[in-house]
Amino acid sequence: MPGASVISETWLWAGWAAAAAPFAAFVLILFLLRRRPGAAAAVSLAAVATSMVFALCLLVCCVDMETPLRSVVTWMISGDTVISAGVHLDGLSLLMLAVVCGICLLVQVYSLGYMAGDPGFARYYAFMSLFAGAMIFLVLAPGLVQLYIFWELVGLSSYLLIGFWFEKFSASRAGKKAFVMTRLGDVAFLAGLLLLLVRGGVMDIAALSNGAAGLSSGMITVSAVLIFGGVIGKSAQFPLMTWLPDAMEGPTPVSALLHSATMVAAGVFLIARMFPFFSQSDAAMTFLLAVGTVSMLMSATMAMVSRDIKQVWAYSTISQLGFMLMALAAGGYFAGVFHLFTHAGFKALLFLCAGMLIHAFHSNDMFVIGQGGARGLKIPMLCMAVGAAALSGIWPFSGFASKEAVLATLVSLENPAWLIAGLAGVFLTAYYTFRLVFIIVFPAGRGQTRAEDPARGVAYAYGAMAWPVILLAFATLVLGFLAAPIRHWLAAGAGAHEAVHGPAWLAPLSLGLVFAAIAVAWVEFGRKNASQTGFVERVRVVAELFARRWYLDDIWGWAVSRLLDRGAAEACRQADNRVIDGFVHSLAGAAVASGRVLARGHRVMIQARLMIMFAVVFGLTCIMLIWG
Amino acid sequence: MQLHSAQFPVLSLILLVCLAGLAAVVLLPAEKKQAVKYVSTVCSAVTLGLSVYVFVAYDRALGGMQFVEHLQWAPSLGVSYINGVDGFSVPLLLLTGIVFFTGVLTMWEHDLRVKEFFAMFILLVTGVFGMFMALDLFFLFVWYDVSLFPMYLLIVIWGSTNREYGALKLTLFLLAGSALILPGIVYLVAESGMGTFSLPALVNNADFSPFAQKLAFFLFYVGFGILAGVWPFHTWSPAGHVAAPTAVSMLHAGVLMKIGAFGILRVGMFLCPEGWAFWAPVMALLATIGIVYGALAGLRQTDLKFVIGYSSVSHMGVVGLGLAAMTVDGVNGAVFQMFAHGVMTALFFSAVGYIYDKTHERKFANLGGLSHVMPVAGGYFILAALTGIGVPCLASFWAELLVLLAAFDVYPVYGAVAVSALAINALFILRVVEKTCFGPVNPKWEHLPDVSFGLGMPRLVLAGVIVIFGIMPFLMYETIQSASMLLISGLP
Amino acid sequence: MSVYSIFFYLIAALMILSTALAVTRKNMVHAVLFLVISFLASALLFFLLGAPLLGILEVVIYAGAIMVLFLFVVMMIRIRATEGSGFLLWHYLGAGGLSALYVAACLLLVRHSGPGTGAPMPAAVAAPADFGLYLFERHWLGIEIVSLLLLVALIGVLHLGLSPAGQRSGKGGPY
Amino acid sequence: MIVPYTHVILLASLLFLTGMICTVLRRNLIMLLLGLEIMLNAAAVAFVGAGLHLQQIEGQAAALFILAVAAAEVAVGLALIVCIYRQTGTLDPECIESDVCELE
Repeated sequence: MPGASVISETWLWAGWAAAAAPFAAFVLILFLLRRRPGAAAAVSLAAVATSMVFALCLLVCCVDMETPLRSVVTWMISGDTVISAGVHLDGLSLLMLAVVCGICLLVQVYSLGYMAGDPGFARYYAFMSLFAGAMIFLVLAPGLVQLYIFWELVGLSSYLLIGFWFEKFSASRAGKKAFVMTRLGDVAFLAGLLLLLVRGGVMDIAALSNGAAGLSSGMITVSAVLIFGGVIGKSAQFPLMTWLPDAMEGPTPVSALLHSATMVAAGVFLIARMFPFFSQSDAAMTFLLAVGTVSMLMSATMAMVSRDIKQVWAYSTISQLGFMLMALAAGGYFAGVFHLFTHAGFKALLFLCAGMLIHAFHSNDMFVIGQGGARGLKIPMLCMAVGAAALSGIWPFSGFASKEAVLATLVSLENPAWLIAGLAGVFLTAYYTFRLVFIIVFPAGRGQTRAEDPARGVAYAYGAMAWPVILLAFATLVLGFLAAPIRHWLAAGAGAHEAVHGPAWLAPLSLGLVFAAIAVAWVEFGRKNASQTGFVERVRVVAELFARRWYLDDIWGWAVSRLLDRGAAEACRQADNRVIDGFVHSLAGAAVASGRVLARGHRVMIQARLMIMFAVVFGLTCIMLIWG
Repeated sequence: MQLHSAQFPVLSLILLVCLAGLAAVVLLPAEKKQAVKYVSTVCSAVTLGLSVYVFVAYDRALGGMQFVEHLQWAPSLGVSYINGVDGFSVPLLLLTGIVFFTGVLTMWEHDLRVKEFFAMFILLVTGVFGMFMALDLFFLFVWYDVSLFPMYLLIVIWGSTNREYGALKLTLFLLAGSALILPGIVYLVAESGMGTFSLPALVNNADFSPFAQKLAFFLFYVGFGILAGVWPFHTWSPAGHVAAPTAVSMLHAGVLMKIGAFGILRVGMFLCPEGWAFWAPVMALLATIGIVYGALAGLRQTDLKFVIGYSSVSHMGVVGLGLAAMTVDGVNGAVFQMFAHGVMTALFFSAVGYIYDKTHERKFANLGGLSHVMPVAGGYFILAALTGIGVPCLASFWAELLVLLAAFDVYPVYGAVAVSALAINALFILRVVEKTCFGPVNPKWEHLPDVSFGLGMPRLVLAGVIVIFGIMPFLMYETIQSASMLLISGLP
Repeated sequence: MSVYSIFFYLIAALMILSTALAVTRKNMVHAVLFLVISFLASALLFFLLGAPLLGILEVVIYAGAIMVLFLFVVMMIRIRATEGSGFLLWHYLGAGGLSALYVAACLLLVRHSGPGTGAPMPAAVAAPADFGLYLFERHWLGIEIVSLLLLVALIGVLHLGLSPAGQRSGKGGPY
Repeated sequence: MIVPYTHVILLASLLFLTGMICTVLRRNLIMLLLGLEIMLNAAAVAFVGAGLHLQQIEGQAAALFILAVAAAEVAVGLALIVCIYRQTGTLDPECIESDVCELE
């Protein structure tokens, strides 16, 4: 069918173009528009908008696509190793592409307001474009190596974005921490990838998924677990989770971008992308389930005691990512991916709302924001309420639908412990979400602050920030009802035969837990004369444990500074200075010393030397005469 | 080893241009500093152009030795003047051309004994060019030594921190290396019984016993390995890098260390394949230790140049690991890493050199916020750092990928250890970036100028090369492949 | 045994005796004088062995010029008769060993000597005129070189003698 | 008919030995030089004897050169000795290595 092939080729070009546009914008801004912020922003927005348009076109036109489209070019050949680049268009990648482009576009529009007047405005948009391009290529990758490459580039651009305000020590340090900790995971990823390449010789994800590589099951488990290492790093799971809350040092739109749909979601996306491959190993999936569960619960507890509004959302991001991983590991392909999409929407919404509040009140502390009169800002407050409801999983917001799907997959597992953990997660999520909402909406000293003008300092480009937020809130309302078409769409990708709706008791149970949690939060924070201390904070030890992130940072700090810095590294340095150089120096010293000894031999009286000379001559004569 | 004669002796032309530049610089009066600089720039630009021509004109499909020139020189000794390049030396010629050109431009503001400096510099480069193209063991050794001895003067006269120590250590180490190489060459030539130093003749016709190969390869490995920074013979390199002036550091870390690896490849592996196979596990072990060790030792350094010096040790370990794998991937990756690391280190040192010229401070604890003061210079520094970390789409990523791939194939344990060193690498290089470029601005440096367009040029060239070959690695791999396939398929 | 051989042994005995005496004298003037006797004896030996020109030159140069030069220097610097403290024991032992080695080498040489060395040698005389002609025919270059050497020695000695000793010890010197 | 060649050589070697012992065992520069002269003379004797033995006039030529060289050598050597004596005030060869002497 020649017509069809022409059409599909056109779509492939669209895919390439969608990915390339932001890269072009990056280069253009970096070299030509560094000193023209306005033009830089325009170029960057235009590029992302182009990608968005292409993504939507692809989404609309490929809706009835039977088989994935792909276009592959050879990037490099070395011996038998062929590394290729390309675009791979199927249900998952197209949906993800649309979500990524959408979030990128909205965040960039929002940044017009948020970042206005920043000296590094053009640089900001350059990095944003780089990020968008890398993320798009990652999403479209047909092969594991390409995925890894753009995975790393995403990490790089997140490093640059988190450390965007590099004059602040904390910001540059947070960027470094993010990069190094994700790198730690990536090392495992790379090892797994190389193992696959060496043993299987195939890098194509489709080929890996249908078992064309002919790997043994043990090898699959080992490489899957290694690749999970990359996921753990990128998606900030236990034990590499602590970089994510620190990454809040970046500008808020960056947080919104990184921690909703793009960077951290890349880990989940990888699992989804290679879902059939990973499904071949039960052990690896169980490992993933455990990791997801532990991270989900741990970070939820951390969120319960934080005073920093962005930190709360950061912890909740980890927690929700853990939730997605649980779903995927439990076999719920659709549940995990769907939660990824809904989460992308409402988490971006929450971050952007938080950004508006921070922008208005110049503080990250939710108590300060609440007392500053945040309830006066109608748009962010309403939208944040929508986002919070979605995060908690209240009908009819999008979070409800996806969370129910996740719980439904957990029900299907034999071991009920996972379901219980999931329900506990639901409870905690609702609790810390509404704790934050109540603190901001019903601040403790309500009476005094009323007098202040709530819209103080709001003479910023409000519109640029408000419209993306409103759009996202709308998406959050709608997305929950799109479960069925998305499911149909994704069905082509993998054997999605999991339950979307659990048993009848599941939805009431989870909703009941949510409302119970909200009630607890209300009692502690919302009602008049509430003490505004949570039940956790009453137990000092536990509060301390949660506030210090279960001492994970301390453990990592100890490992780096003691084991690595002062242990291994110092040992190497000392070995260099003492052992190797010491050996060399002693060699040199020995040469000098032996020279001295010989020189002393030459300093004896001439007559002794004369004697030696004679002796040598006559000795030689004798020798020659005897053996000559 | 197939030889394809040159229509036009372009290789000798490169040497001649260098020598002409050297003569011109020597003949100019010492006061005319600008003239000396212009002459050196023209000389380096022409050599760069010629090496680019060689890179482009090299016939990848044909492979083998091309542009071969053959002249009898001393028939009674079996010495002849043979030049030729294959897929291994073409990238390195290009690298030398690039680093030569950018090095000369980097020293544009240099003002102390300009004439002598550039004369020595050009002499050094001549030796390097000659070494990369020589196909006669005698000439190869002579060029090798020609490229070593100006180093001592360059460091002692124009160096900085602890220069006498650094220069002496470097020279003694490298001469110790020569002292092993020469017996190795003579032994092999004597063993062949052919009475010729010609590498193609020896490779094609000589039949060395396994013992001779093992012995000779060991000599070559240690002798050239000292120059290549193989652990534990690497300690000269950080000390030397630190002491040397910027352009010399660039050339030194960028090109000279490659000479060592290239020597192992060209002499050791071509002549003694069985020795290579015998010693490969040892090479892999030492290389892996070097990779991890360099990164770890770099973690504790406080001097910018020391950090780069140790990262060089780590990166040259990657080269060693690739060569030890004895596969097409490994050799490809190793040669590409030589190229990529050369350009990367040159950029690194030139960025550091700029920072040092302006601040006279190399302890990075005292720097800070330089990205704010000099965003472009800081940008080059960061780009070099990212290349050093092995960020994809920058040249050295591809090299590391292939080397690690080969290592996983042949030595899985070493491969795993080497991979984990990537994380340490990231940690220590980013730490330096953070301390140098980020953080609050030190008020002392607030008014420093950013890098000007002229001085930025060499850095731009280097950065461009890194990015071009990072995005289009096939440009380089096709060339390297044409040689490595032949080498590996010729193995017993 | 012919008259010549009696002469030879007498002369040889004289030479060895006077040389040994010369070597062992504490007083250097005596040593030099004994050596003069030894050289005169060797001049006789040269006559005996058929080299009259050499014998005369020996008398003129060795016993005459050189020994007088020695005597001159000895008298000039008027050195104390006592020498410095003797050598350590190992030095004497070394000298003994050296002598033993030397003797061994000589004995080996004698053993390896060619045929006819044990037989008495025929007497022959090289007339001074023939000898001179021979020299200037075959060794004219050597003669010139030696004369040049003597000239150089002369200049060197002049230079050494002219330089004031006190200033030469310092750095540089007057020149 | 005179003595056998061996006897001449024996004489020369004894002379040489005496001279050698003199150079090695006397702590006096002048005596050292004397010892050298004795050895040179021994060589000359050996040459003349060999010339007679082989019926070659060449041996006498060599002896002549020895004489000339000895003369030059003695002249320079004695001048040096005088210089040394002026500087150090001693003729002990050990003291010429100045630091050795200062140790005492």
